Amino acid sequence: MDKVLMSHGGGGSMMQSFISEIFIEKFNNEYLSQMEDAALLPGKTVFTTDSFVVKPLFFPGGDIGRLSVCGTVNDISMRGAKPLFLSASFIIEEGFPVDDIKRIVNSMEDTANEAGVQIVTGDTKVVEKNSADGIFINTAGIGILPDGASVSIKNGKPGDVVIVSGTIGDHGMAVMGAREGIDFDPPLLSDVSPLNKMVEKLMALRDAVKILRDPTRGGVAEVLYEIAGMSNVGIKIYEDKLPVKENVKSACSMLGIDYLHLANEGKLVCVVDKDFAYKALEIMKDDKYGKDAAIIGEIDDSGLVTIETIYGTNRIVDRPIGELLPRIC
Amino acid sequence: MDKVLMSHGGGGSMMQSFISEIFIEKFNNEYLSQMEDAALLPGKTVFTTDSFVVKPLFFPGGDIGRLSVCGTVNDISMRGAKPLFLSASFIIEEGFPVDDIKRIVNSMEDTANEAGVQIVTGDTKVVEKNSADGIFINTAGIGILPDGASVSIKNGKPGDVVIVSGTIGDHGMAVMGAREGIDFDPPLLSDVSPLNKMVEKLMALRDAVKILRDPTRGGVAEVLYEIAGMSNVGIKIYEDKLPVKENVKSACSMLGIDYLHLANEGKLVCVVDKDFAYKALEIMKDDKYGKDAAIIGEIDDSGLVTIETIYGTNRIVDRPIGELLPRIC
Amino acid sequence: MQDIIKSARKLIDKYNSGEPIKIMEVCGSHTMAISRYGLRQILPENIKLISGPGCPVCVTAQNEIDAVISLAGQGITIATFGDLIRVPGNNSSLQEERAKGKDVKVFYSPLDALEYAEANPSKEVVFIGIGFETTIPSVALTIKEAYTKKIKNYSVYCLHKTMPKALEALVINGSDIQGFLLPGHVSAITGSTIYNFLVDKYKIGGVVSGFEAQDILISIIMILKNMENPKIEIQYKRVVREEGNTDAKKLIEEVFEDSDATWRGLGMIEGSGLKIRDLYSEYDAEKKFHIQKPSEQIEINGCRCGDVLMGIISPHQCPLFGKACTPVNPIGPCMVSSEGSCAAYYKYGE
Amino acid sequence: MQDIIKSARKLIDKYNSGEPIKIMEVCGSHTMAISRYGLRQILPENIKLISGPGCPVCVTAQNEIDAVISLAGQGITIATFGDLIRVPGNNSSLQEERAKGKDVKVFYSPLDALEYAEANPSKEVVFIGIGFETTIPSVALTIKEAYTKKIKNYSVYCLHKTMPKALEALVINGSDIQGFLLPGHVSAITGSTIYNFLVDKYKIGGVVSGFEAQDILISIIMILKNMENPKIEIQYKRVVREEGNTDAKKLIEEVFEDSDATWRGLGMIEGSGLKIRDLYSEYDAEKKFHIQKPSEQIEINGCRCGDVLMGIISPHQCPLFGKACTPVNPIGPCMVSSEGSCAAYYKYGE
Amino acid sequence: MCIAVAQKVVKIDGDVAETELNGLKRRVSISMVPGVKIGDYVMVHAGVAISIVDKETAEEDLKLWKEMEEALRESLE
Amino acid sequence: MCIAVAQKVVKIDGDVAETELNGLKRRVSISMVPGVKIGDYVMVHAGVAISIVDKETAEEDLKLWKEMEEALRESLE
Ligand code: SF4
Ligand code: SF4
Ligand SMILES: [Mg+2]
Ligand SMILES: [Mg+2]
Ligand SMILES: [Mg+2]
Ligand SMILES: [Mg+2]
Ligand SMILES: [Mg+2]
Ligand SMILES: [Mg+2]
Ligand SMILES: [Mg+2]
Ligand SMILES: [Mg+2]
Ligand SMILES: [Mg+2]
Ligand SMILES: [Mg+2]
Repeated sequence: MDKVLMSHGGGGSMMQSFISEIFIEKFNNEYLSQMEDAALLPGKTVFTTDSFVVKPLFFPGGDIGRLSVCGTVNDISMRGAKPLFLSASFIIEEGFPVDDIKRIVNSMEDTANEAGVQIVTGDTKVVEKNSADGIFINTAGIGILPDGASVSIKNGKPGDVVIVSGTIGDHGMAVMGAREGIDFDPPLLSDVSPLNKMVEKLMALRDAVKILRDPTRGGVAEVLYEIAGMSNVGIKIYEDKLPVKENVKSACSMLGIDYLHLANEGKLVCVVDKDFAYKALEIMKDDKYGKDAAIIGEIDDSGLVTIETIYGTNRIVDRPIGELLPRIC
Repeated sequence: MDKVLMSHGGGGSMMQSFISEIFIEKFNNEYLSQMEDAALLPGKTVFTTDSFVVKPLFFPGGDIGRLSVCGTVNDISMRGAKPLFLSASFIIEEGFPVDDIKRIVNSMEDTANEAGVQIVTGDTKVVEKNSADGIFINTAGIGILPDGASVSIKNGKPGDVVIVSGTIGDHGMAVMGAREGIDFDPPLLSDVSPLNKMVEKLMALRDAVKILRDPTRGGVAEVLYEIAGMSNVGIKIYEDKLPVKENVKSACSMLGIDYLHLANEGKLVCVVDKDFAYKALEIMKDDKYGKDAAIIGEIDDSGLVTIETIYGTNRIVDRPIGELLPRIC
Repeated sequence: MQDIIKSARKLIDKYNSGEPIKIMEVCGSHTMAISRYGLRQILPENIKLISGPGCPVCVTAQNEIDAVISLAGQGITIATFGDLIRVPGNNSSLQEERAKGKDVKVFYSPLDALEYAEANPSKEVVFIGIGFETTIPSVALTIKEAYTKKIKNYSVYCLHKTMPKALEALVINGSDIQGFLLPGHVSAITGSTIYNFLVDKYKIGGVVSGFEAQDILISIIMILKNMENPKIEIQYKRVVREEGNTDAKKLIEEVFEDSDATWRGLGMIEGSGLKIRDLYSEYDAEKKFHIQKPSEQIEINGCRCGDVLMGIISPHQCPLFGKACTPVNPIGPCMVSSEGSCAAYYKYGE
Repeated sequence: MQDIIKSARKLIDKYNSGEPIKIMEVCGSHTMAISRYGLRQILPENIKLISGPGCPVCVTAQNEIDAVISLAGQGITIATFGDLIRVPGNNSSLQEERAKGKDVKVFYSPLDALEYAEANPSKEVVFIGIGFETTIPSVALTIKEAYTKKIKNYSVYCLHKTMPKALEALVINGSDIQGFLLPGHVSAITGSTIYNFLVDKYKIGGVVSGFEAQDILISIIMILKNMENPKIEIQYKRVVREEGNTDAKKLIEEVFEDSDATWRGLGMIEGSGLKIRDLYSEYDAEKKFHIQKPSEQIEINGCRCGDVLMGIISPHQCPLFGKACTPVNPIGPCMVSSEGSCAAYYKYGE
Repeated sequence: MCIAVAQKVVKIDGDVAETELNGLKRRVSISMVPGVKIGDYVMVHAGVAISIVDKETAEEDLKLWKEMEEALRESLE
Repeated sequence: MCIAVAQKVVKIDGDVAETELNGLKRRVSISMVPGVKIGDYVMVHAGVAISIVDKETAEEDLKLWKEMEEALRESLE
């Protein structure tokens, strides 16, 4: 591999090894090798970054502005921390409509207000026509870890319960649908939402909340693999317990795509101590963005990520490799 | 203006008003409206971000990797703060050579080591061929303000002394030279360097160090205008005191460019209490990156940014507008 | 849901002779479904499901893949189903060509590719026609439409293959299959009578099956029931008629004619492929761009896709399976395509 | 450094009659230099330096700018000096066209533009030829080279203007200039004898000056010295010969012939422009692309560039100066070009 | 091979139909299923309807599956 | 108008010269200054040498400026 492929950014196993080999090994430090959504620094400060390159920029249910705020708010939240401050850095293609920037900035501000965070520092670059695709946004974020919190991808133990906070694949399919010209009626909306309020409530359960992860690129499947790998456990989930919208399911069968591979931008996967599973579920269901939360499985010691099908059979969950493409066979 | 122009990102007055109108007004909060290189947050935390889109990626004296670390290290330093942790987020064009990424990452790590900071969190996106220009890097950074520091662009008072930490325009001309196919022999090298160690020593002077600013896009001229504007003062500089390399001067006359408009990536402009001016100068000159430091002028109450020419006449300093272009007339 | 499975198992047990029985699922989507639903777990030990040559990506010969890749190097826009993107040629793949800046575009439907060509008259668009009878009519449709609308910058590189002759080659080549799970969507076009030769000449029966777990299990039961007295039956009656889709068949007949084709694993099989008729020759990319297949090579060194496709070995038996060859670094197409047998076995842990 | 200035002032005082004296610096680079060096501060009150029509961007008529902009809309690659990029046409500018996706490329030398055309044979490259005699030979060179090398995708939109006739028009139109600071680099090509008519017909002297502060001050002293007895002299002897650069003049003569030209402010002046000779007509973008100048409009409403260029008003006297019209939002080209008088006065606070 | 999904025809416009399933809408070529009517289900492959789903058989299939389930449940009681 | 800067010719290769000033190197067309020699200074505009700088006159200019400075200094003493 001498050239970067789309698959290296697709959120699957190719991306994981690319990142490990190229970045983690070289930058090699105790914080980065946490392999978490956000780094936990001295003084309980939590720090994360993400660049947003979504296409189209305006998609059903959201836009790159809302996405760029939620992405970072959520990555901080996935450490159990409370996000406080965001940076915003724009790379804009020459000729990009100023009105679109205003719409995006409005959306960022609205979302930041909703999440209760502030955008406190920024940067703007303009690149030549055809040197970027409209606009790219980077946000970085700072948050603070509450007392008693101990959330880490390495915390999973056999017996722990796996919960997902709502329907799977809405964002990924909304965006792919927009790109492939698929109409949904009623429209299928991206779930893009800030999850920090939900997490704040969850953190009342303190260290019973063991792992939080937002299943963005690579979807729920990739998150499960990362948990199994980093916690050195297995995971078993149940097909009939997975909350998935019927239209997302239909679109997936049409395009030959596994909904467990679809990105989510307003969902989290949570691993909790089994004694607190129903309490956690209740907290999620009480939240605006957690109505469809469901217990989907449990940690085991198999070392594998398996699914019990609706037929009662068991199989391995397919791990995403790279780029999601519509298929005909 | 309904479309974004190159000039909106050129670091001059068009960019300033673009940023104020589009971003600052909308996000409107006490931190962002500080209009500093970095935001000062509660708990003496300092936070900043920058995206790097330099072309060519590898230029005489540096590369986008070193630049991306220095840019953020320096922005934090320009608050008088000590940079500690950086994020790194990559937007990579499909097909980009993996070896080039490795070179860039090596350079980032070397520079981070030199500056004594750690890259603790990251992100990687791959975009389709022709949707980006090779690679874009965002870094955000966190630092901590030392006790007694009180550095702000609003601090300038008539009588204060203006110092620049070395020769002006090296980075801008090294990059432009590479783009326009101008050879320098010996090569003209970008000055791209981390200035945090120099600033750390300067901060021994505590609040005698009033303003620090790195003259990147828009050059020294733009920084002087920003200081004059934000501190509500005037500035007078002296042409014969400006440290500028002869080859940079020659290249500027050839291309019809004002060296005060050229970007620097390893220089700072410092405003100090006049009683500490020589002490500050001495500290800078003792530093590896400050050998050519020079007092270039002083704050006055004219409200103007003026220069006394080598002929003893006075004129206004030309404020950069936007894109720097070679001219023939 | 689980009840019907148990009930199916009861019926299977009822008709199970206990003798070792090999049933081949011809169709890649069946391979996928069987793995995804974990249906092998339900079957008694003596009944083995063998994967057949029904993954269109997998059976495409290596020299054809290389020809597609070299076409991408000629300033032509390659329009393709997503399935082909990662398939390794000898030195490259379409995804690597795209990364080098070659124009490779993924379409869900050949109709979209034609539309794209129409909207971009300055580009020369070649659609890579892979697939069996299910896909062939939709490609035929684009050729007819391009002809009618006089669209000059669209053509098809026809790598299509057809099912009956391949099945016959398989049987002749001495596979010991005792029953076929016949492809549902191919048969929606072809109808089921094309399989009659299996019974008439070779005394092997088969059932045209749907793709739900129930469909497949019932089809297996039907095969077992008729083991003594082999027949061609349709389980997937809601979609497949005995006579197939006569309109679609007419369309295929109009645009294409039979030709020989080389299958990965099975080699050259007379009359098992299609070529574009002379009337439409300006839409035949092979003629338009004088495509020479780069070599006679059919397989990549070490890869045993061919044997897998013929049901001679199961994916596990390939020495590279799961070691040098994984979905991330596939060596053969059977590991790339989602419905390739090796991929299905690897992904779903079978 | 400052000593030489004081010494120059002493000499100026020595030759200063005390009467009001108007000296026009014809050349934009002189305007720039005078502002950058703050030389007006050195002159006694009665001596006024007036800026003339020597900024090539500024004198380009509005309809020519619009023609360039509309050319950008036709899929043509516009190759231009950086100077033109921000000049406002009636509705757009090259920088805005570029933002819309039009192909506008900045070159430091016309030779680079020709090289670009040669390297990109699929693009149609039009170089926008602006400038006076200094620039004209370098553009002529590209046309000859394109001709020799048979480069077919390069042409020049010739908006070049020449100096002598414009100066004469200025004098005829009743400006009260008493001496000219004559352009140094134009004269390096043309030589100084072309200015003799100023003395012979109009009794106005002039000095061909260099661009250092010293050059300009000494040139002013020379003008003052000869006020009674006007002459054409060369101060910038190290670069300018009386006969100019005969090779360059020959080249210009070979590629171009005289034509009428419309100057912003000065209007149509017979014989003050150039057109490409018939031998090279395939390199004449005006013919190649049938460029129609969109209108007869010479100036933008409200902008008084014309009067500024003729020395009738100083930039301050334009009601828009510094208010509606600034370098960030320029209304006329005199505010865009770095050496436009309005820009020089604004930037350097004069 | 050959992923195909059932979709309900909700609008017909010449050779193109609008289909719907679970709120999923598509424009689909129906030139290969000329007899199709609004309300019919069609199997769609790569943007082309390749077969009209026979409603009665489909219901029979469902019934058969149901029966099998019930048979099992009874046998277990 | 017409920015031009002096450059020293360090290499000649047909119609193209390499010039140098303060370490700044350029490739410049010399087809308009046919008599140019290595070591000459040329005025360069837009990549083309338009004139050979006359060394003697240049030195005279410098001398004149020097003299003016000195004259002033003396007159002030
Ligand atoms: S496992 Fe890989 S190498 Fe082996 S047959 Fe399958 S595709 Fe070929
Ligand atoms: S100030 Fe502006 S509007 Fe007035 S003459 Fe100058 S360029 Fe024209
Ligand atoms: Mg995350
Ligand atoms: Mg992140
Ligand atoms: Mg994230
Ligand atoms: Mg910045
Ligand atoms: Mg674009
Ligand atoms: Mg800064
Ligand atoms: Mg910054
Ligand atoms: Mg910065
Ligand atoms: Mg990320
Ligand atoms: Mg590119």
